[in-house]
Amino acid sequence: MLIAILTISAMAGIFGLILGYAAIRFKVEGNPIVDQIDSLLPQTQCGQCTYPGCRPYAEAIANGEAPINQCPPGGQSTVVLLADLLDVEVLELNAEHGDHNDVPLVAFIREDTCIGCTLCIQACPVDAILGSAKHMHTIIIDECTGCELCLPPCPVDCIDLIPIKQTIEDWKWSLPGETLASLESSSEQEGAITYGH
Amino acid sequence: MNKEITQNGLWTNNVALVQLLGLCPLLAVTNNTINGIGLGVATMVTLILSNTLVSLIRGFIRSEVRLPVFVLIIACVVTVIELLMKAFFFDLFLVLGIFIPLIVTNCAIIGRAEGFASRNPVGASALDGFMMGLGFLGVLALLGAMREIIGSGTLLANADLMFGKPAKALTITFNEDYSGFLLAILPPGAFFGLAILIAAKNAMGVRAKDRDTLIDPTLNT
Amino acid sequence: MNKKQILISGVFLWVFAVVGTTFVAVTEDTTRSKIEDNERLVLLRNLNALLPAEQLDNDIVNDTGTVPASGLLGTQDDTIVYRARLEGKPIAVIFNSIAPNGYSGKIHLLVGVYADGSIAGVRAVKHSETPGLGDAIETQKSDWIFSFNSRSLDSPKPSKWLVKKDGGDFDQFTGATITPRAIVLAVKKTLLYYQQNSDNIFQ
Amino acid sequence: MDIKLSRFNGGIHLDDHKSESLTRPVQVAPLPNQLIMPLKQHIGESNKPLVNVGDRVLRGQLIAGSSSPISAPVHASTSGIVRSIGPHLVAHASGQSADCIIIDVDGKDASIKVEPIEVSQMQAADILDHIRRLGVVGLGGASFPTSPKLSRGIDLGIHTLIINGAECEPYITCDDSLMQNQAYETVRGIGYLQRMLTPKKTLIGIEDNKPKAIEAMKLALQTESLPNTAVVSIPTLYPSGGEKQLIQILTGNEIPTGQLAFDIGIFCQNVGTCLAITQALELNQPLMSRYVTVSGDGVRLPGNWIVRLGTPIKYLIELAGGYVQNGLNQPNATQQHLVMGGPMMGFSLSSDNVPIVKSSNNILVMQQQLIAQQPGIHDECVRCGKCAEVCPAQLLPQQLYWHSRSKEYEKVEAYNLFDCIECGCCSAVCPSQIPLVQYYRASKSEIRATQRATFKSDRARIRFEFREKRLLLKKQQEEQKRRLKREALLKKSAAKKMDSSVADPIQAALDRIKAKKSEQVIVPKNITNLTADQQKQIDEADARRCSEHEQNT
Amino acid sequence: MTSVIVSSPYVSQSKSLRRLMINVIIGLIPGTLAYAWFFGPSIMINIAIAVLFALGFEAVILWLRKKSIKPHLNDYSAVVTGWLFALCLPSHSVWWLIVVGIGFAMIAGKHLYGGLGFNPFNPAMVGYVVLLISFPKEMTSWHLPIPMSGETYGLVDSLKFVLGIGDSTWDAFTAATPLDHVKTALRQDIPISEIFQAPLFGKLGGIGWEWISAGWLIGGLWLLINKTIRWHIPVALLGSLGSIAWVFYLIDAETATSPLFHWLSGGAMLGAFFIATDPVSAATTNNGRIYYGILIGLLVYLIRNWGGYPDGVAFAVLLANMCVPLIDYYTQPKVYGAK
Repeated sequence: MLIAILTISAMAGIFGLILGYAAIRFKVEGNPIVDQIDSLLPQTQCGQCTYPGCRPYAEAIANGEAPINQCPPGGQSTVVLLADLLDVEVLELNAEHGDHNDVPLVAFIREDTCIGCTLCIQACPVDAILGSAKHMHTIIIDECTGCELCLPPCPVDCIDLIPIKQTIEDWKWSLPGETLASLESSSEQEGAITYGH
Repeated sequence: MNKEITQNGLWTNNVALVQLLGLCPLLAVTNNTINGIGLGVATMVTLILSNTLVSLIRGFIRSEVRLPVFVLIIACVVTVIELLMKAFFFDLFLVLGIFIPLIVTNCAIIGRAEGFASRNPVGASALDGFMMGLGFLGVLALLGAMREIIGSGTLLANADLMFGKPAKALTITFNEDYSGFLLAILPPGAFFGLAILIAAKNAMGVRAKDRDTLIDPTLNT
Repeated sequence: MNKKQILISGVFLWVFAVVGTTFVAVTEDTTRSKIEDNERLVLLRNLNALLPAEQLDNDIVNDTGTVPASGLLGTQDDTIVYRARLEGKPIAVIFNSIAPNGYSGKIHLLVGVYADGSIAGVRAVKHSETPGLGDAIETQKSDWIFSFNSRSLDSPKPSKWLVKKDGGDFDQFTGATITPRAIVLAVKKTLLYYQQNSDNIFQ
Repeated sequence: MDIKLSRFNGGIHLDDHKSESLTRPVQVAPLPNQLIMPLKQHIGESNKPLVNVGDRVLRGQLIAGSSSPISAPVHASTSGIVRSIGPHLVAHASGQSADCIIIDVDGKDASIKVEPIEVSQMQAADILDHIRRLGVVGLGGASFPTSPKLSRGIDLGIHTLIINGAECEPYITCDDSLMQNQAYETVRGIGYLQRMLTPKKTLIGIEDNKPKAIEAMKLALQTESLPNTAVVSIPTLYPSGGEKQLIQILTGNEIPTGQLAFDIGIFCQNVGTCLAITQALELNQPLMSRYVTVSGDGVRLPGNWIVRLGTPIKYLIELAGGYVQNGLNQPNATQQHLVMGGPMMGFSLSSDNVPIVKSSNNILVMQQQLIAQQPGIHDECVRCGKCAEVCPAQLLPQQLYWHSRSKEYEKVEAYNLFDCIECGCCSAVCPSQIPLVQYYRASKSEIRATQRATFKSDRARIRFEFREKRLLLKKQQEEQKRRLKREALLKKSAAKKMDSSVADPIQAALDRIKAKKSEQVIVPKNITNLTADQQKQIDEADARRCSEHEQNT
Repeated sequence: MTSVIVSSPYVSQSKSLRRLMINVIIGLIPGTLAYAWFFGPSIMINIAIAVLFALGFEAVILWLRKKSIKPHLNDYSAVVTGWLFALCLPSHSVWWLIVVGIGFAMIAGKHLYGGLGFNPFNPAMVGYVVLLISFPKEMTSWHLPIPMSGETYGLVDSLKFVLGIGDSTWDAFTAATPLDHVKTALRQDIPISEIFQAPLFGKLGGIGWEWISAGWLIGGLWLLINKTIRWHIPVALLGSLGSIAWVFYLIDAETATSPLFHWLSGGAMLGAFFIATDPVSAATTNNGRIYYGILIGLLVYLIRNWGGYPDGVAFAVLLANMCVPLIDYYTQPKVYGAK
């Protein structure tokens, strides 16, 4: 009995020392998970998650400070991907932070209303607005993420969010059986023939 | 808090049906009800004791030796239970055999120690251990009953092993001529049975959710 | 600083180990005799199934002898036999014998033989025969194993110690001949062994 | 020349339905009342309209173009008035619109003044430029601009020139009739290609179900006496007309994944393109018309027409006798199914109010019930593997389908989805009638969309991070400036204290005024400084955008 | 307006799934007739019950799964499953045995995985193995072939027997299958030459069994000719089973049976042409099919000789089914243009 106690406790002591050493020696610095989370976020930098940008939100998720369902631009699919990555339960998108738009949007400045105040330029997180004081501003459509951050500062309310025009080039085939509302109604065209179901 | 712990252990986060932990003994011993109850009780006692002890030392535990200490506690508890069982329920021990020592490696126990007891007060931890154990016990007993009824047409056979001679009367035989459905008693039956239980639980979950949304369409969590 | 940290970890774990092990050791110590009693009781129960307690008056569990390995008992190791006596006189002996050629490997048997060479009883204690077929050798599953009771090498004749299918006296059960065949053979061999060694066994 | 033919994997034998449209001789389609000219009829950069609404345009006049090297301009194919410029339905699988120039035809068919050119005097570079300006693109279906393709071929060096006259799809006979009708011009076009590419040998691959075309081409070849050139009759097996498959049949070579034919010294061109080259170089005539087959059991008089680009399909079908009016059950034309291209690789049209473009080889009019595949009404895949047996790309269509339908795009790519040529063999043999190709097309466009989205989000991230850095830097600089100023002030006040006893008080007063003045200069910074900052900011943005733009192009 | 966009191709050259299934059923006829000839008409009753309940279970589950019932019943896959399943059972099986087995086959083997096309295991084999494990006694009670017993139940008596309402003179007719007999005898160290003296054996395999196997072979060849199945799996399966049997036969003809015996006994032929070739659960690449067939052949030999059951086709097929994703993954053909 004494022998049993002595052996076990001696082993425990030794392993304790090894663990104590290992804990100091092999301490992991940094957090690569943040990068992985960040890469799943849509990078709209919209701040709807209440964090200033996507990366801060990624850090917050990694630290367990924020739930994964606060990113409306990413939508439910991003929540699923995050849940997958972090191996946590899939949550439903938190509606408090906004709704997900299926159609990608870009900002559009109504030219006749813009007074050239530059306030939207300061608000844009990705430098997608061009212009100078007292001159009309314009959006660089290719760079705009549709984050809506330029809407509130505009004093004359001249910015709209409009859906990106779908072109033939970025038209997508649908899976068999899925129906898509085509943007142009073909039946309106003269001489159209109908087919399909 | 207490209600939540109870609900978690028995249903929402059930060890066997949701966390899918401790499947090895679960699948192996549940070929009749009494075996299931026996192992379930042993696991439950272990869970309560280990959760309590872990919770007691949670204040001054060092993180690097945290897991070895938990394992040590669990191993000691299990060994003591095994010894006690050998001393007082020897016949049942003969049936449950190696699965009693195997409780040490039941992930559910270390999982609760790490996930709950190490960051909650003693009372809550003990309750969590009890409820988690009860949930596990419930599944074991249910699965054991299912397999016993289908496999050999009886219920609570060998009850005397656990409750002593008079308990023999507890055994219910449904059909004397039942030739038995071996698959249910053999290991594959355990998988089928567990799968059916999990499916049933999920189906009930889905249905409950549907009902919630029916009652209150604005409730969208 | 670092060294102190490491030392604390070691000591911490050590303390727990000491406390835990002591706890286990104490329990072990207090339950030891009770467990031994239990084990003895179970063995006695098994033996009594073959030899009713009223037929003997010795401590059969401890009145054991070791017999050397023999092909007749189906093993390559020495085995233990339990001896039953009444008022000092040898009554019966119980062999641990093995039927090596069961359908799914070895079948471990307890074979009780009265001093006169007739069988007191046979039990299969460990086997892995097909459930539903070969496992009819268990007493819970069928009465087949009782058909050996009070048989001896005279009844039937050694040439009839076969299953009916092979022209012998013993039933096989539906769908399986290999298992009963193996057991019949093993019991016969055990009887042969007893016949040859009956003098030494009670020494 | 002795040619050993190889065989490509898989392929299927189809009822070729070629005779229907070959019963009548090729006709030149009369001018329609209106032309619909899509601005973009090629693969590459978009064109911009070069005419305005109300302008009168002449046949051969350039009406849309782009400065990008990978582009092909569009020319008016007859004379008339530009009625409008804007979205109009075009022949595209999506059934969507694209920008078109719509011309009211005046019927005079007046041409621009055509300068005669002397092709024998031209350098290769001049020829390339000429072909480019005249809008020649590959007429086999892909519409890749011919000039950049040729130029790349010349740079890489070509040993084998392959002329594709296989025309393996059922119903289509436009290349067949082109070869029968204008074999000499076509062969001369091959001669111009040879002159530029200097291949060691030239093989004209034609499926053996077109004996007349083979004969005509052989005769023309003899007359024109091109060196090391042979017409090769290849066995009829769909899809032998696929570029990769034809190369494999004629040379035994496979084009390695991720490479193009000219990477292994082979240059492939459609017979129609050869004709277009001849017309461009000998007549100085831009690509304005092409051979088009109208066929199928839904049209009364199937046949081949030489059609001006921009002609609406509706008009062409009228030329072909109109839709078959099919008994009481189908009293009107709306029951017909229109397909642009062949039945294997074409796409359905939602309307017949779309124009013929450079890539339009065939208009297939089929009765509804002929279409085997209706969406959603198909059985489950039983993994019989018949699709894998016929796949010319040696893919595993059943696995691609499995992962496509569960939207596992990484797996789909791992099973080489992008090697699929969408030939349709797998769908055609599937016992469960699964529209496999549509699954692949959907997966491909989904993956491409994801790539675009990833590209965009990466750019957004970079821009955001750059901005953050810039703002931080600016803040630091301002702080620095403030600190320096504070220090300077402190120093000055200290110095003042020290100097006050010694220094000239007048000078001190002047200094004070000066300091005040300089402070005053700083005071109105609320507006002016901001503007300057803003200006700087904009300059920076401009610079960055310029550099990025350069990188991208 | 929403319009559904239909992708090319717009022509089809395919045989329908239903046609393929009908081909399989036609292929099963010669062997089934031989079976009925040697073991009595009872097998027809078994097949009828199995097919009927297969369709019934299929319809009920489709209904529960809210799927269209008619088109799925019309593809005849359930008929094939039921038929194959019935052929695996002892010829005079009690009705409830068939129902339990086919129920497992359709529910657990097929629809729990998502129905036709999604089942990783051959449903008929799942049903058969469940019975084999659960009811060893019933599943090893084979009847003597008619040439040996000289008599059998007629159709009506068979029906009574199957329904469990007739007199059950069960044991009088039952016997071990040749494979079982060989295995048992070999355990007793009886040499092969002596074993084959038993009345159970014909010229090449067991009496009757050799002809039934020939029937499967004929049906299988027919399937090969009309391209319902490809050659890879049957050839690889029979080849590997034959080769390994041949090696052991060469080593010692007194302890190992000939390749011919292995081919013509038990389920080898049926398995090679009808069961292992079930496209849903088999490997799908050509090379993969060869490995898959070889694997089954080897497993059959292993189980027949050293396993706990006399025949191993069902287990071998299920085990190989499990390896299919792996096999398919590692036997992808070289894609056009791959270096």
